[in-house]
Amino acid sequence: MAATSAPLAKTVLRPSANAVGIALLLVLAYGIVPLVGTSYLYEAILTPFLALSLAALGLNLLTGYAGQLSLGSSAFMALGAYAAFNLSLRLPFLPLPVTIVLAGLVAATAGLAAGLPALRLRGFYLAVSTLAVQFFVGWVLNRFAWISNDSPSGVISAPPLVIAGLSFEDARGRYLFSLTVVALLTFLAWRLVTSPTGRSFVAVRDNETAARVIGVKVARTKLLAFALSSFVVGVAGVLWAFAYLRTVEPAGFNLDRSFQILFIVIIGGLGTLRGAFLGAGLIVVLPLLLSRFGAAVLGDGFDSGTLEMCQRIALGTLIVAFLIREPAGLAALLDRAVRCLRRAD
Amino acid sequence: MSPDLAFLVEVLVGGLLSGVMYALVAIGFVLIYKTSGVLNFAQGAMLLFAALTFVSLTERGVPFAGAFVATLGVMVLLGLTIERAVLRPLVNQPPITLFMATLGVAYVIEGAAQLAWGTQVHGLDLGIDDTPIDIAGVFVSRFDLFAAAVAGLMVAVLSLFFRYTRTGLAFRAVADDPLAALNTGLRLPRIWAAVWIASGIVALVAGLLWGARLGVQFSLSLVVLKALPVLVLGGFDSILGAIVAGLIVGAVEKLSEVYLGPFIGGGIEGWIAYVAALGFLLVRPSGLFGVRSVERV
Amino acid sequence: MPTLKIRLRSALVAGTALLALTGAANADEQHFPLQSYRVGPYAAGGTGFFGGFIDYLNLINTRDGGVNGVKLTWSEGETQYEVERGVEVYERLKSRPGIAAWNPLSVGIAYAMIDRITKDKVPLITINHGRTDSTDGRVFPYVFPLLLNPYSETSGIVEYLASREGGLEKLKGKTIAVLFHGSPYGKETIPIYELLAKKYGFKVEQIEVPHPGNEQQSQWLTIRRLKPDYVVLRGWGVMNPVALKTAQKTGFPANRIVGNVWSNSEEDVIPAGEAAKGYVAITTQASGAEYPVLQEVTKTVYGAGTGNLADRKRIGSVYHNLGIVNGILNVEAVRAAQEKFGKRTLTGDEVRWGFEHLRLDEARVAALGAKGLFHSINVTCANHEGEGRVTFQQWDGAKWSVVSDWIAPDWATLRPIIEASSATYAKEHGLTPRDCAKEEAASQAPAVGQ
Amino acid sequence: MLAVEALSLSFGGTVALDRVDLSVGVGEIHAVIGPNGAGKSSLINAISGLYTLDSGAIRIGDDRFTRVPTKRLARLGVARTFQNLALFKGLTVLDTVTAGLVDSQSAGLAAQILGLPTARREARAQRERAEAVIGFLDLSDVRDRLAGTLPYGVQKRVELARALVASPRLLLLDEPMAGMTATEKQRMSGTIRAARASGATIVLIEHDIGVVMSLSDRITVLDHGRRIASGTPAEIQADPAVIAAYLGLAFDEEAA
Repeated sequence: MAATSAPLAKTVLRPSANAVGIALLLVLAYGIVPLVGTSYLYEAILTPFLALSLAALGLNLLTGYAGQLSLGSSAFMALGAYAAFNLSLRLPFLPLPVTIVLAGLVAATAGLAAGLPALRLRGFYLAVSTLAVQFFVGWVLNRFAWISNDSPSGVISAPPLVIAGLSFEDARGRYLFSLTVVALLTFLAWRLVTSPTGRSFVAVRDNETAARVIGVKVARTKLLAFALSSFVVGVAGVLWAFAYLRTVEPAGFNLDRSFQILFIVIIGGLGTLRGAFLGAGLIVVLPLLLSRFGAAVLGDGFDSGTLEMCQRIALGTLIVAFLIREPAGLAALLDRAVRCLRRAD
Repeated sequence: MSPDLAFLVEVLVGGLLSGVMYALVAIGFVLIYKTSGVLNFAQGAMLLFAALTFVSLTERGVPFAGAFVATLGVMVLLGLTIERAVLRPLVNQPPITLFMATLGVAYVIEGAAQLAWGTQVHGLDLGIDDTPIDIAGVFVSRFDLFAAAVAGLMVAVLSLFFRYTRTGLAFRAVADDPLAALNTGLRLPRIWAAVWIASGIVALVAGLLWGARLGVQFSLSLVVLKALPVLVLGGFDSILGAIVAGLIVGAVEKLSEVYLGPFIGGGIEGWIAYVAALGFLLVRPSGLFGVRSVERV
Repeated sequence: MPTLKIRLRSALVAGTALLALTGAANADEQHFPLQSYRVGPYAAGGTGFFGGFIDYLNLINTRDGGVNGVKLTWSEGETQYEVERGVEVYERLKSRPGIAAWNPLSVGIAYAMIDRITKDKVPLITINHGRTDSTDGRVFPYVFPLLLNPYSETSGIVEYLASREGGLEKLKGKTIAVLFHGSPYGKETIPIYELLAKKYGFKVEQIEVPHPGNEQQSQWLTIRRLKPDYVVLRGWGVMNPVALKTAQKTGFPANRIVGNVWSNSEEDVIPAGEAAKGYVAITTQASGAEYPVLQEVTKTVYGAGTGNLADRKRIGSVYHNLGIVNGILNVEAVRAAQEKFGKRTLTGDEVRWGFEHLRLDEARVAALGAKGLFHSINVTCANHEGEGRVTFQQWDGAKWSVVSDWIAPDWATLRPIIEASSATYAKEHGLTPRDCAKEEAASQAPAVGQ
Repeated sequence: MLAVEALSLSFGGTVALDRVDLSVGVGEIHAVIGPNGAGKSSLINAISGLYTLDSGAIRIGDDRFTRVPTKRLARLGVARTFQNLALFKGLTVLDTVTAGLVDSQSAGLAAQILGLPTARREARAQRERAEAVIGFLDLSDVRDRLAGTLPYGVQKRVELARALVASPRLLLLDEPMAGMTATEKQRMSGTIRAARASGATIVLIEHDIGVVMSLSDRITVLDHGRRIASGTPAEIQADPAVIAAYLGLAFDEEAA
């Protein structure tokens, strides 16, 4: 797609400052949160936040970096989740990390197939073809009962999270488990986007013709973006199913979920890694804040239905506002804020 | 006719008539895409909004004609607002950005529609008796025939409009070459506004017909998903393409569900139209009526 | 703070705000956290059901001053019928004191909660829906698919069709088409229809409608070719009115279409207009506002302006009455548990005991003002469904009217399938089924320390 | 080095190029000139395989094509710039120029991500080469800026740097000096000569006749899709057909 979504937001921080920031975040996430967190914090906020961040990170590789719009991300989450479920069910001797990697590979393979139309189609046509993937995967999960182990209701429940005898079954454990997976994949994604391959992604996004002329293998690059993105999104699906909800039904991976992930990417910032986290934070926390706020301020007169409608409107408005005012999303806002602070020093 | 043949004809006719309904939604997309290059995902939400407004007004005792005119007014206002508040500031942005903005707009409209009119499910009776007509053993739906007639009328009005009115001609000029049109002194914003109004009206007509079929409720906005394969097949910029592709998609969908479904499992309608349209596109990248565009560098 | 809203609500309930606000802190309270959905595609069902539930709790508080003096309170969290929002609400509200039971009215949310409520030892009520094998209380001690599970529903529908034909043996040679929603929910009863078809000698054709179901031309043409005697609608949301409309279009009479429990509300037929006239659907609770309990709700609750439904016309609608019945069942379970454990705030586990001893015979149902609203229930340790009877209502274009007796599904045929399924679950999760006889004997002994 | 044989090209009935011949020897700076719409850019685009030919053939080095495979251009030693900038606006100048080396990239994806020694060595070498070209084109000051945010003239130089970094045998430049001041043009001419000195054959589209005359070894003149002349600067200056075409152009431009 010749269309470009947003320039790669440039890091304004010095690398050292960046490193310090990341180290602080990791200390907070690993050192402080587990000491003070409540079950509600882990189960209702942090774990879904991590899973959605990872899904958005995956989509961002494809849409933000390589410029290929996908409206079917949740299909790959579903594939990851169901693949992991089947692997753990049918090959119970596999250690959990192996299961997760294999599940990611299943999603990646499907992503590769879904990426094939990208070699001929662009823009909206491609976006619509990813919708086809969304519906097709939904149908397949529903069609073949063995995928959900012939469960009459089609709902599967996740196996216990145990690695080498170490159990991550309680709320904090599942948070730490998700955190580790997300941190690891984010690191790898960072290596990717700063590598020559990542450069090729952006080249294809910003000017496909010029990219082809200088020798970027455009077809290969697009397929690679689809596969890598789907891998990450697939693993996010595993987290969603195994660490967060612990039961999964195909309906949970519908078009709305795909849009939700896309919105996270747009709001957070296309083509930035931290955008995925900022966007997911907003999408997960905003509804909770709004509903608390609405209940506190307006009390009884403000029923939950009205509130949800307002939230829908607020979310839509945010999308439009970001696209108009700050296409680089929250990530750019954050950069600007940091810059202001530094200037104030 | 042998029973099997009669059945085949019936499936085919049913499919073609469903296709008209898809085309009706698709036309709204085409109008906007043709002039401003935006794939307006909010078309479904506009449809819901129109139908919900209309039905809520009639339920409050407003007569049909009054409700229709009032809703028309609301749709005009809505179209203008979207154009002014969302698309004007985003002019010259890549098409994908505009598309994503319309996703946001869809959310806003859906929320606003239900905030204003509630989440109740409504019935919508256009006063058309829908008992089937029996033609040589083949049942044909009166309502679908009516819908087809409305769709035909709308296409006729639109083409007359484009052919014979000043705005219509300007509209076509913009569709052919926005830059050139700008140079010859046409005022693009005015045309865009006109186009959004037109698509609001199309949304109203489609919303009423679909609303009568499904009931007026949240899932009405999902009909866009039926229109997308039509657009892929017919091209995003051709009204004729939308009609023809609608017919093809409707027929393919029904025929494959009835004749293919038993072999690979039922319920394939959700994706078969997409796959068929994309398959066609891979073979013929310019679509049904599209012209092969030349890449400018 | 969300509690403000609840406080305000209970204030209104008590009639005088000050009194309640000061009094609420000390009195015994039993709390019902509600994962309601008042927006989104299924809002109509949510507003009706949770409205009815809240109305009934309100009635008990206003009329009786609670259950034996124990006030009933509730708090709402909006889920939009989405699983993850349901989980969020669960995590947010689960630490409220004195939680009696959870009532999500959503299969997906219910599934996601099974592990959690079992760990937290609070009952999960899935009236008319939920996981079929949770009927087996030996494996699912905290889950209660009260009145009707999907299998019983299937059997109930077949029994009803038999009664229309003049007996089960008359089903032989008949053809029944089942139009099901293309989702795990829709597919769940496929094997049961196959089983009953074999047992009674009728032919069954099961046809899938892809989600959301806004296009059904091909399915109904297939039906037209099959010429079935009946069509069973196992629908969902917009699929129901579209089915009725398309049936009319293809010349299939509405009075030969029978809807299941998710296809039985006003919202399912009103959009279909004329096409729905004559359509019949199963229900566990009759609709209409003429039952004494509904009269009281109208008078006491709506009369005081504290009714939950925005539109009073919906009093007595299918979902509202389901909510009322759900309220009766929850309240009576609390009452039953109070008999044993004392008239105070009970723990979730104690309320569970109440549900397992929820026995409302026809006389008791009548005493509760619900004669004809629903039939009876008899929940035991092993049977968490409770032998709910079903009835069938016909839509006349404006309202539902009951057109059948109270029909008992063929539980004996279904029980082995349910037990096989729950045994698999127990094995997968390393559970040992409870020994109900032993527990019953133990619970006959006076409770210690009360 | 490059030979275009009887190349014809049309877009939906409009003839863009009509049996055009062009022959460029090794190490030559060959200018293609002509009025607007003469088909100069179309010729370059056809040579780089962006357009499908109606007829004719293109020879690059020893290979002869009826459609040049764009994705093999870099492998063939061909690099180009575009008339309307075709930069990667989301990459920094350094990344953009480094991207010009993508064709010779050998370390695989895993090696890149895991930072294996082969990948690290290669990345260092690429970076050094890119830095050298950036220095050569005087872009060091903007090295870490996003290419899309720079002034037009600088962007032109970035694009040239991206083309030069892979040391191409054949360099196609489509109006590299458009929008530049006289001083900038002077420097650009020097850069182009230096590129030739390092072994590149150059095809150049340029409007500034003065620059063309002083820079080129040979000139081909197009008008309305036909070649009307070809020869050394001196020959071209004396060619009556060229004079006629350019008089017409001057007249057009005054009218416009």
